[in-house]
Amino acid sequence: MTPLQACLLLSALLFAIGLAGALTRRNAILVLIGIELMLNAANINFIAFWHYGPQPSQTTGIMFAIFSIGVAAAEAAVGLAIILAAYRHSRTTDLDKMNSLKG
Amino acid sequence: MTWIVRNLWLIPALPMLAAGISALLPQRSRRPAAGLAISSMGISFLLALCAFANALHTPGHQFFNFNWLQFGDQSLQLGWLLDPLTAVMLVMVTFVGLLIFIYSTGYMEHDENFTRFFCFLGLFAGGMLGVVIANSLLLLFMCWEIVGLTSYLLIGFWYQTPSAAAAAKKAFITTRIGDLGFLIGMVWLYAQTHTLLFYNNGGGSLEQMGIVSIVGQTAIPGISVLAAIGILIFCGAAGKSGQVPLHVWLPDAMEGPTPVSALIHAATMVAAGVFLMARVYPLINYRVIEDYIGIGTPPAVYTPLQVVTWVGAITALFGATVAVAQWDIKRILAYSTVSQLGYMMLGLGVGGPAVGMFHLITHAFFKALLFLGAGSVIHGCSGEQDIRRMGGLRKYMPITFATYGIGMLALSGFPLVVSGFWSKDAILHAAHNWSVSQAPFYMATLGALLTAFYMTRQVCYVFFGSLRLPSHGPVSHDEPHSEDTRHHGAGHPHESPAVMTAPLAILAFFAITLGFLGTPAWPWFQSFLEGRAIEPTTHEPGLAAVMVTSSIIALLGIALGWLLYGRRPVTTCDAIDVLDRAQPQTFRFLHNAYYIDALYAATFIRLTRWLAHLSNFFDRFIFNGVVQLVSFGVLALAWLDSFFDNYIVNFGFDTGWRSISLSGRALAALQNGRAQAYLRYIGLALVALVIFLLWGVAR
Amino acid sequence: MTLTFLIIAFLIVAGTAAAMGFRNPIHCVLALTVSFAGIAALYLELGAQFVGFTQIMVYVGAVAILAVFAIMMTHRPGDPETRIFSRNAFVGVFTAAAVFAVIGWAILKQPATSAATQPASVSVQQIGASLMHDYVLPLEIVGLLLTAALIGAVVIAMDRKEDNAK
Amino acid sequence: MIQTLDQVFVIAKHWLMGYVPSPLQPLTSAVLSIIPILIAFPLLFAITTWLERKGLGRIQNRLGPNRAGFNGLMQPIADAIKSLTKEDVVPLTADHIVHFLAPLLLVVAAFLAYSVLPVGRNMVLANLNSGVLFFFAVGSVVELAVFMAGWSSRSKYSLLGAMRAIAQMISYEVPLVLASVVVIMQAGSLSTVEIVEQQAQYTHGLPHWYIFTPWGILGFILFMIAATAESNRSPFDLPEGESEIIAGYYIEYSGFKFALFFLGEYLGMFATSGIAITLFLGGWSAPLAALTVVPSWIWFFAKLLALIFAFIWIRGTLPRLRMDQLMNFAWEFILPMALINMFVAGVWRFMAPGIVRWLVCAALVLAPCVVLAALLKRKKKLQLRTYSFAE
Repeated sequence: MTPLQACLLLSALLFAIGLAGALTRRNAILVLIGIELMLNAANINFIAFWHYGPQPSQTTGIMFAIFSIGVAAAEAAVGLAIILAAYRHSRTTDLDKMNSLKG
Repeated sequence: MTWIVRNLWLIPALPMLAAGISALLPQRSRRPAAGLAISSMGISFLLALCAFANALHTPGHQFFNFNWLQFGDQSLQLGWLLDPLTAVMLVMVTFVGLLIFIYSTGYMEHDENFTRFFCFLGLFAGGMLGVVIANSLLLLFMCWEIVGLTSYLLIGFWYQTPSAAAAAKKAFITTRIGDLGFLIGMVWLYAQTHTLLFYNNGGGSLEQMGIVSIVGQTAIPGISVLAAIGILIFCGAAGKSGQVPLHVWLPDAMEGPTPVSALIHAATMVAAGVFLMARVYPLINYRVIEDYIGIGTPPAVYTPLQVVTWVGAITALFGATVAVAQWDIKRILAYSTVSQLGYMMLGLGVGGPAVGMFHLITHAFFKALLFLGAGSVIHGCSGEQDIRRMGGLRKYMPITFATYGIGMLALSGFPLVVSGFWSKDAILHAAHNWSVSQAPFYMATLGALLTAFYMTRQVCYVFFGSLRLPSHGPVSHDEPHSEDTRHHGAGHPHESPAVMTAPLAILAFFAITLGFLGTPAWPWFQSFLEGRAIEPTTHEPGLAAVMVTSSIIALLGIALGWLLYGRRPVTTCDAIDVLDRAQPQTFRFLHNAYYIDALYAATFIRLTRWLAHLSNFFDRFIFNGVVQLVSFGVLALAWLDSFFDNYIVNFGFDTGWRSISLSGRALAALQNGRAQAYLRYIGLALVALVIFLLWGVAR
Repeated sequence: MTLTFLIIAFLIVAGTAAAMGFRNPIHCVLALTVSFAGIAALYLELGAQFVGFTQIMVYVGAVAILAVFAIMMTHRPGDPETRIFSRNAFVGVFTAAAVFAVIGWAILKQPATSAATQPASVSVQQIGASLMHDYVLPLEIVGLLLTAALIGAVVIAMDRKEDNAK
Repeated sequence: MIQTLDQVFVIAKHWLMGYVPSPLQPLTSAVLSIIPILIAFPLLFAITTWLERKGLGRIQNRLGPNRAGFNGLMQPIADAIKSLTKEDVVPLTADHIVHFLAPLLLVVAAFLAYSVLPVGRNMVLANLNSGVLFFFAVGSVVELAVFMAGWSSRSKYSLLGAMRAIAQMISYEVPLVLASVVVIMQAGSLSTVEIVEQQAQYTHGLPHWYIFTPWGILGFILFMIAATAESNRSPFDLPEGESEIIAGYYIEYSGFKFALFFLGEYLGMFATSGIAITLFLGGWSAPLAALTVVPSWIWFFAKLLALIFAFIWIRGTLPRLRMDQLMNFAWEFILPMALINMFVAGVWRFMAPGIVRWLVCAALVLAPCVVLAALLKRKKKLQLRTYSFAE
């Protein structure tokens, strides 16, 4: 197994764990954190592909990672703000209790 | 290009700016408004002097053009121009305007719309100066319209009186008729030459390229395109400067305040028409065209000049005759203005722009002087305008009398002293030498005689004889601001304040001296305007004869007037006029200005009314009927349609909706409202997708 | 496949698992920071210094703190942390497992590509240069996005008077 | 001779390295560079505590510590012994692990920060080419430690203190970074070593320190203000305001952990001062070309002590701010000024050198400074603060 594959596997595992958390936790904030983890997994992929890729002298991978970190930061800020607003609306962050999104 | 040329636009811009500001001022802030207008006008005057100096030492056309609109490959250019013509007009307009502004602060001081008045005045001055400096027919036309608008506003300044409002409308519509011709001519010119600039380094419409591109084509047999355009533009000029048959608005325009009459309807605006013709002179003058294209010109080319000449001559005579039989002091002056404008057109036609412009300038001064004098008289007589009710005023208002007398002499062309003599003499001389016909000369001479006569008559009526002013007399109905002015002693007249008499004095000074700029012995003005040295024409044959004739004519007229009116002064208000006693019908005829208004009322206006009725009938019964019919049909269809809807379509739809909502409820069960459940679905879908893709890859 | 890599991988996975598994949300976040730090270390080991430090700064310095704040604002001492996992969570776990299986299979199925010819090294100057030249537009867009996110977050989380009223 | 004196530590290290076998060399070199830091700065910490107490005593017109040793010089040692021998009390309901980890994390982070500080010519532990970034990254870890400390010991005071501290640190971290960005713009590098190298040149006697430029001065001032707030020192010492919440987030700590917090605080202060020196005051370079004979590391520590003295003086002089004043100051004055300063630095970069450039930039710096100060001074009425989530 080459180092690249190792990195990819690691990121896949990270992604899976994050996904599992996002799918199973009841606390909305932790769900958000799971999503953050998934984003980080993607970042690991970028860096790994950049490092083991054909021309590491180019900065493409780095750029991808930096931008996605920035976007992730924005996403976290807005997400948490939304969660706070939702909490103020219905005094809970329990996703099972927040089920008004119903047809 | 010197500074002044580049910034010539400042001259009109300043008064306009002042107008704009004072439009925003509250109604009660009179002093700032007047101060703004006067100061801006003063600055413009100084600038105009700079421009004049510049034009003095650099003759020829200096212009500044810029792109205004860019459509497709061709662009519409505007610009301004500085040449002797512009320079002279600039100085004249700004100077007379300045004086009249100062004068009106005194004249209007009791009016509650003081601020509005000065706002309009400033706007007018701006527009007029714009007309003067324009280097593009389009720009000229815009300013031209601004001027027309302001004249409308100012004539109807006392819009409370219906007569004033009517007069304003009349003026606006009449000039509009002329402007229509102007507009058509302009468009045609643009279509032909693809430029509206006058001068553009040979590319302008008045220069070789423009002219050459037009000349030779004929619009309708006998008249070339050039001539047609010239005549059309002349329509605009005629409308503005009250040439027959579009003169009807000018006498009625006297409804406006007297300074307005002086400024707009004597000195500047009405002169705009003459100025326009002088500006586009190359278009209508065959000599210029000969210069441009060496061929002998077809006679059709200079039809416009002939038209101008004849119309001018007719107008001159007409105005003079009508003025003889008027009672209203301002109407007399108005008709004399009409006839003088006729003189200018005549001079322009027969003797080129220099002659016409010279008379224009001198006339501007002494006519403004006369109007302001009349205004001062009216002011002093607390709003009285009927000369039969005045008389013997020379005792009460000496300054006014003196200045007015000078103006009267100037207008009636008193030999050798006053400016009017020289300018009119130049016109007569040119008319005398005219190759086409002698008739204009004789008409002009007769006109001159009448001019002298009616001026004398007026002066005799107003200033001599005994005071016939009724104590707090029946104030003439058409002076609404008399309510304001009455309070200072109706009954016994009084001299006007210095702020009104000072401009009179200044104008009087110029009314005398200005003439010496253009004597045949020293034709400085002509040479300056033509841009080439003109040798003194004293030794020319016929000159002396003409000069003698005109002086004799003038003296004769004055003598006649004195004989009829001065010798046995009029004593009572209702004394019948001498001429009236002699020739009642003629007098009536003349008094009503040949019944031209009645004629128009009987023909054009009635026709228009009738057309309006006809179209109204059409609209009401025929078109409306059709519309009603259609609407009924539509209603019927709609009813049918609704029936169909309710009983056939809806049924089918209802069943459809029921089934759909059922299925929707079934699906809604899947949607339990928990975000994570949805996330799970997404995840499963992702898995399925990836498996599918990889399978595709694997195989 | 060095020792450091193994250590870091273990750190990351353990941290992540703990972050998703702990009962007390605060502990979750602390564990999360551990895994973030591990990821940063991984970046350093892969020669992406800049990204590594950015990772620490953004995630440990900002996101984690933010999450902690959010938790403390929404955490009520009253409610006991019973059933941290939502009902029918096994579906989620299964989904995650399936995703991992599929992706892992895909990774391992690929033929082993050759590693980098030369060791990767990108100086900060290069990064700055390419940020300012090739990637200036994305940079601007991200800046805009962050501004919008900032304002949006403030607006959403701001307490309104009517909320105070009740 | 001067060279050897300047490089004495480096030489010593290489001499020692000679004795270790090659496979172990990287590790030993690391250790050998770390150990001096681990010795030097705690020592400095000890001296500083004594200095501070004496200085404050002088300012508040009383004798400071004067019992232990000559003029209380032994006071730090006495304190150390006391805190080591005290009982380590942990609240019953506290979260033990976090409660234990917090001070360690704090101190470790503080020490990590030193690894990019060039304390002398060729005397830096790790010459990272994004050193400044590393410094701030590590600094942001401190907040986490503070939070852990505040949260883990279940106490209102400590929690409030932690909240305050974190809010304050986050608000002031932004201007801290922005204020240092100007230097990075000018130097075109994130590596601390290179920044110092660029400042260590002289034109007729005077060094190229960045503080000698308008934006440099402003940047330095802003940086120091932000640094004071970062290290929770008076007048920004709300998190541990003795009169309000006794010791802030580490109120529940005692004994050696308390000492560790103290150590961490001071180390953080030294670190920020050190980075300030590196960025603005030309690191280890001598203030005059003539003075380069003096070893570089002496210069560094001299500057460090000077800054520390400034800190002490400020603490003795200024009263404590109110919370809203603090926040307003951060968001309404320091942050805009930092941004403007960046702009000015750009202008400086692209204008031709000369007195004109200097004057223009000075004007550009001063005008907004005055305006913002005026804006900040206007009275805003205090209303009852409503904390939306404190129910």
